Amino acid sequence: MLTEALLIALWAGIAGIDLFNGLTHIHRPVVTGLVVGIILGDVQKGLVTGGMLELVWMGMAPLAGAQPPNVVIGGIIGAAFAILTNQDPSVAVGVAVPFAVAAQAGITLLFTAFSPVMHKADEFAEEGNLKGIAKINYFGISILFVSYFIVAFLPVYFGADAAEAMVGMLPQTFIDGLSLAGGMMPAIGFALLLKIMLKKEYAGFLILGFVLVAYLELPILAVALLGTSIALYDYFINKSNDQTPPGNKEVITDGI
Amino acid sequence: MLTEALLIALWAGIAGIDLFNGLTHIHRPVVTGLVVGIILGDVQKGLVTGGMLELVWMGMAPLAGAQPPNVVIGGIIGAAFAILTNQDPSVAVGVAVPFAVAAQAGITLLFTAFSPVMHKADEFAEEGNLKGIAKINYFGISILFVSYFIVAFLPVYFGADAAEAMVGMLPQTFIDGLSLAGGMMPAIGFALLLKIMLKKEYAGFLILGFVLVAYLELPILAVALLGTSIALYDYFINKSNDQTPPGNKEVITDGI
Amino acid sequence: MLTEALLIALWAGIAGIDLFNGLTHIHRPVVTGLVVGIILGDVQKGLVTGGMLELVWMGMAPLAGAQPPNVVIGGIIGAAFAILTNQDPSVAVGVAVPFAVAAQAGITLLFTAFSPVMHKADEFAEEGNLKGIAKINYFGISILFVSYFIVAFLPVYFGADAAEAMVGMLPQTFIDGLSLAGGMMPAIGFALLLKIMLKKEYAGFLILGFVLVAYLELPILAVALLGTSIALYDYFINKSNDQTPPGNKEVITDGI
Amino acid sequence: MASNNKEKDTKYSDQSTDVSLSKSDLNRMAWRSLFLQASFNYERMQAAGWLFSMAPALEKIHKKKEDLVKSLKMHMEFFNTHPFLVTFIMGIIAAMEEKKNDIETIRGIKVATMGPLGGIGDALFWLTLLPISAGIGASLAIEGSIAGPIVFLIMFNIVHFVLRFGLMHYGYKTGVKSIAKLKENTKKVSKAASIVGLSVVGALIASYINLKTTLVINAGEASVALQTDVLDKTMPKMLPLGYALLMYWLLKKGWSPLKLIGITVIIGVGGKYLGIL
Amino acid sequence: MASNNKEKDTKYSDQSTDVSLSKSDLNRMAWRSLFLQASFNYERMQAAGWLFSMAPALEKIHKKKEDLVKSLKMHMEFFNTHPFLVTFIMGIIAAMEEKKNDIETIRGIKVATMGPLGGIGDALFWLTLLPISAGIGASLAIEGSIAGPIVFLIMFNIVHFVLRFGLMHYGYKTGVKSIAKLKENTKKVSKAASIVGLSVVGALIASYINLKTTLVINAGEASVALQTDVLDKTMPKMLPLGYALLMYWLLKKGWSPLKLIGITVIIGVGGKYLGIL
Amino acid sequence: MASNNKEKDTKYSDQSTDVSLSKSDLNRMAWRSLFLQASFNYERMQAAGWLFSMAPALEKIHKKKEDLVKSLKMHMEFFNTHPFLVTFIMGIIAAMEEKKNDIETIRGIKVATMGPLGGIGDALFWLTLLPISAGIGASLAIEGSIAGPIVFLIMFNIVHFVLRFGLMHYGYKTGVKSIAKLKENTKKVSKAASIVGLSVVGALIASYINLKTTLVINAGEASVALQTDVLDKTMPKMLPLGYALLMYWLLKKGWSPLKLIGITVIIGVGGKYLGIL
Ligand SMILES: OC[C@H]1O[C@H](O)[C@@H](O)[C@@H](O)[C@@H]1O
Ligand SMILES: OC[C@H]1O[C@H](O)[C@@H](O)[C@@H](O)[C@@H]1O
Ligand SMILES: OC[C@H]1O[C@H](O)[C@@H](O)[C@@H](O)[C@@H]1O
Repeated sequence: MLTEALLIALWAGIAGIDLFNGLTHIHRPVVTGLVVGIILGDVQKGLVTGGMLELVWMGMAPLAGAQPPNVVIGGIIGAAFAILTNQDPSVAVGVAVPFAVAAQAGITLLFTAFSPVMHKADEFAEEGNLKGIAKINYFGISILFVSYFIVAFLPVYFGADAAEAMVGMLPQTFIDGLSLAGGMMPAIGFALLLKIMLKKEYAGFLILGFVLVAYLELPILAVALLGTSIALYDYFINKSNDQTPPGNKEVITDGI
Repeated sequence: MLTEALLIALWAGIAGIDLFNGLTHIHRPVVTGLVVGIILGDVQKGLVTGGMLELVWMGMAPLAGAQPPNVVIGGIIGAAFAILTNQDPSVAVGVAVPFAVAAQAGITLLFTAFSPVMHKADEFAEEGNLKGIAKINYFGISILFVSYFIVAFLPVYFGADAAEAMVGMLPQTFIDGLSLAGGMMPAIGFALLLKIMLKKEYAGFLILGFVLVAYLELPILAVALLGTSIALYDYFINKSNDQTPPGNKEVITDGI
Repeated sequence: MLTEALLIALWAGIAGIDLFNGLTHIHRPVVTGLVVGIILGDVQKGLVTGGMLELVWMGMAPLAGAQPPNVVIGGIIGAAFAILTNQDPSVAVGVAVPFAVAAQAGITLLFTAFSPVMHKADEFAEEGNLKGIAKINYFGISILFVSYFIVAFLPVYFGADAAEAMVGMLPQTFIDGLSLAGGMMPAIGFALLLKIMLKKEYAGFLILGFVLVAYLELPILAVALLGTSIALYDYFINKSNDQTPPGNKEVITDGI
Repeated sequence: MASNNKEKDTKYSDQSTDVSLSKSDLNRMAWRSLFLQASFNYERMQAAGWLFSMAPALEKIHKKKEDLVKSLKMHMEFFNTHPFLVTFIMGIIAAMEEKKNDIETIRGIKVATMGPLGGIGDALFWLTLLPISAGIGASLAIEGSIAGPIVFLIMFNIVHFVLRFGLMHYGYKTGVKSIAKLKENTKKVSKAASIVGLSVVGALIASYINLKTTLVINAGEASVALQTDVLDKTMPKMLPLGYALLMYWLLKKGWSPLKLIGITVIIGVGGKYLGIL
Repeated sequence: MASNNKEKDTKYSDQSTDVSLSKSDLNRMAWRSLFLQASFNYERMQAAGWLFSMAPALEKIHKKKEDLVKSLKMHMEFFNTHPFLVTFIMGIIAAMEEKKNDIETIRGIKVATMGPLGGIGDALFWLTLLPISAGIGASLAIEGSIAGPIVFLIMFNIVHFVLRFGLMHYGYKTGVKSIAKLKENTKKVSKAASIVGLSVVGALIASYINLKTTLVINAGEASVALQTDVLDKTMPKMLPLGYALLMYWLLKKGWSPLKLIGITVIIGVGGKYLGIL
Repeated sequence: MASNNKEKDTKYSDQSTDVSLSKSDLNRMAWRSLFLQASFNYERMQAAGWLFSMAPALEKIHKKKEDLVKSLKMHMEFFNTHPFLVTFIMGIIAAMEEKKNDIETIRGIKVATMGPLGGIGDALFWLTLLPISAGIGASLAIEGSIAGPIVFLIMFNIVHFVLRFGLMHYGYKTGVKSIAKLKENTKKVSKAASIVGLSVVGALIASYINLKTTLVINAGEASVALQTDVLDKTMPKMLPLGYALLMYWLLKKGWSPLKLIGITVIIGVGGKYLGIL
């Protein structure tokens, strides 16, 4: 069992990287089913279970950092469980989902934990050290690999029941809270952007964009189009004005 | 009965003032029920009826001068009737509502009748006479008191049946018409504002605000936010321009 | 039968003109029913059938060149068929509609075929030849007359069955395709307008109008109001600026 | 020249800014604000009550009679907002008066803030605080407990009075802090205030004038409801806009607001009798 | 220099404004407006009929051949509005021609008004007046009464002709009154007209071009409808916009409108056969 | 003076534009873009991966260390877009760097494009391409055919890689073509970019921050849900806006992003435990 568990964990590591990098989508259940089937020696069952898990995850999309139940762990545990316990593929889904949810919470923690590393990246930038930046990215990938490796290894090696008991120890509210925090996180990124970009002169446009989405539920693209239409107006129509006395321009930049 | 009727009328006068002034909300049925109960000697019944009438009126909000059935008269007549005729509190509601609707129509008339007094207020303003302004407000409150006093006194003293007959003489269409007129009245206030504020230069923004609400059903706050965003643009970004030749500014004010 | 068929065809020609010109609405089924009834000697039946066909066509409106099943041909064939075959008026509808749909496809072809004539009109304009322009319009009307004349004559003279067989030869997909092309045609007109009006300076407003309708589904009137509000802002508020140094104006027109 | 006259009209002649309102001045104003709607009416709504509440400040600030009169006249103009949040506006406006801002700017800020605060206040108090506190009170009362009305009054009024007084002071501080800057640039600020103010008036017209026609034309099988089939499809709220513009036009032609109020009553009642409104 | 040439192009060389259109001129134009759609076609829609209706005015106003030609060319450009309300635009434009406004300004006003009046007219006449009058007529006719068609025609045409003639005169008067001012400031007015005009064109593109794909990709259990699942979620009306811009680009590349019409027919019929449109 | 310093900060000191990126440079960047999310985190999202992908270009373009550092610092700022379409932005930005555009302008374009491309990409790939190809693959796999995963991977990745590489070259070409013009007029362009950029940030705040309160106040018979009954009626998305502004304010007060991330985790978990979020 150790060999199989190690092979499956290896695949989980690779697939876990592919979920965020490469994105060749070898990480999808439909592929993972085949791979796990080969490893565990039941290609047919692997294919069928992978196909069914694929349908379950279809449409759970990773939009703007929001995380659906982890598709990599879900696919791997589901397929492995179906083959090892010789259960009906549809039962596999029930086992796969709690692991996938827990893994998703883990990813939130990972994305949180990786934030401090950015300050190292800032230092490298300050030094013009591009190698350093590269290393940070390689490091990120290694972390991803190791995390997925471990998370996939344990339940396969120790059996789903034992693993499930472990997962069960994490309170659901805690997991939900992490996922909620994940949904709030983009606020920090936007605040960083604002710190750089926001000047009194342009604050009106921040309001504009907000109102258009909050009240009128426009998609971002429509807001960008409207912003462009104002920018064009400002660029071309007010053109003559700003070109006049060069002294005045300073006033704009110095701002009030 | 006279004493009780007078006491209840007194309370109605006070509560009637509180409905528009003070707004401590002693005028709500849940309080009125207790007070009427004390006056008529059945605190329990008063409390229960008041509580039930409170639930009936909950959510009928006085927004922008629009008048729901009058909560003061409704609460008082309802509670008094329940105790005096020893009826089930839920029956009290049926009696209270027609009086409350009629009282609401009366309020519309009162708000109409009080408009001419504003011209006296203009005169006081012209003279810098702040005492005069104060007197007008005290006068307004007195009128409120007297009106509520009478409207509450009659049905309690003469009995609900007799009073209802009187109310019944007012045609429903007339009452509805008054309430409809009440809904149209804000037009006059807005027209007065426009007379002062509207200049050709800004007419576009009047249109803007109208279109945003009429077609897109935005709340006022959203319109104010969008207006602010335009004002900020205008203030900061067009800034340099308007500061240039002082001669030009006159053009703006003299306007075409 | 020839006389009757000719008279009916004559009426169809007149009504066909009225559908687009004059618009006195003598072309509606309620009038056509009477006329066909007189021609075929059964005024009662004509009136009743016309009335019923009127109700069928009510609400199929000719908006922006989009064509509902042709009301002229529908009304005439329906009324004539009801009287000639002595069928119940409601059966007439079933016969009338396929002819009306085919006629509508024919109208799309006619509007397509008439486009080249506009280049003759351009030549006349270039020569200042207003008589020429008039002739083109008379020619257009004649074409309308002749087309309707023929399309109405055939089924009445040869009988609905024979005519229907002819119509049946046109594949439905082809007719649908023509109607679809009709819906796309306004793009060409708008492109011609853009060729004349679009300058980089104003492209933002094209985007604005598009976004307001595409995403917010505003009616054209609301867009025009918003456009007006911007134009007023631009006209009055930016006024002083553009009046300043005359040299700058050239910059605007020469554009980037 | 017209513009010069106008400029004079909108500026206080005494531009000294040495008066400062004290805490107790602000508290007096907050108490008086309880009477905001004492003389509520359809022509000016809360104007006279607003002026009554502002009186302590205005009296102290404008020592020249001429300026006081200018100020009183402006504050007697149409005003309407939420009766609790009003003190926030009062605080700001008091600070602006103190700093002798241009009258047009003051009016602009009044109009620009009254609409949104009205809407917010209605949501917060009439639709939130009231149902919550009255709900608790009523459920106790229905069980016959005298705690019902008492709990209700305490809950409601703690929020009420903390806000009423707190916002007065907060508004004044905000005003003092941000008004000094505004004054430097009077023209531009009053332009900005006009932009927001008139947008808000346009929005108020579409939000708060209730006028719909119930006219339905029945024609044989067809029936056309003027409001839903025609107006709502081309220009919803056309009647409120039309009526506001009619009032505006009549005002400009010299009709008195009183006459307009009378006409409105007649139209309302008449329209109901004719069944078209 | 380019700008100078352009300026010449858009200005009438004879700037005299002594011609005044008489009532009977306007009436002749109103009669002719009955032929607005005589030569309706997909390239210019009502342009030739519009020019035919304007002819009496243009002939009288432009005595210089050069100016007449300039004017006729502009009036042969794409035009489409409601066939009843059109006379209002005619009146205004006639007044503008009379006052020798800049050609660009005239075009801007034409485009800015034709869209909204089209929409309003469709709502008022096709969706209101017609169902009402025809409803009454039909209900009488169904009972066998000859009054049906007669009542219908009288009702409908009283409104029709009163508006058609009335709006012509009203539009002209409005034009004369408000146009004198506009002319002083040609550049600014034509800029304003362009702003409204192009906003309206953008709106027309999204409103009046009907193009949707019916393409549905079925993939095992999944099925993705291109229009509703993708386009409508990112950019509704993307196909109409794309098609209009394609036509614009081809026009600029020198393709003739005729060719574009032919292509449109082919795409429409082809798309139906392939089942993708 | 402040403005002079600032100007220096946002301009590259070496303004030479003689470097041109080769096809193979662009291809290297496209390969590297596969690692866009290698160090994904909540503080900067894809920033470090973005910088890693841009490195070949930046290294070649900025020969002065001082300029390279300026550039790297800017490219380490917050960034997030769709991981396939990102190469289009990369191409454009590479061209802008090559032409030594102002840093503020480059940032403006980055921010203005990342939001819309994020939304479009999510719709095209996660909601369209993936379900189609995976749907086909899954239906084959369920029948036990090994063709399932193979067909899926081929279908998906042909589109994926053609776009990833194609858009890199297309973006670069577009950038080179249209950037020369932009540079002449730096101030105006960076103003235009700020307008679009900040509108997009406002939109992102309302779109992508998920924060709702589940607080429901039950008061006897009445029950008020804070989110749906109050916030959604006055200002939907008020919590996301408030939270973003709070973060902004704390950043300005000198708090580190890390601290903010920690606080966010605490609020999220705490809010869940208290049942108010
Ligand atoms: O929404 C844009 C983008 O945001 C994040 O980077 C991830 O969630 C991606 O999957 C997504 O495409
Ligand atoms: O809408 C603002 C305000 O308008 C009027 O003054 C009254 O109806 C108040 O109850 C309301 O709060
Ligand atoms: O929509 C405006 C107008 O467009 C075309 O000219 C025809 O369809 C008319 O019936 C319609 O009124």
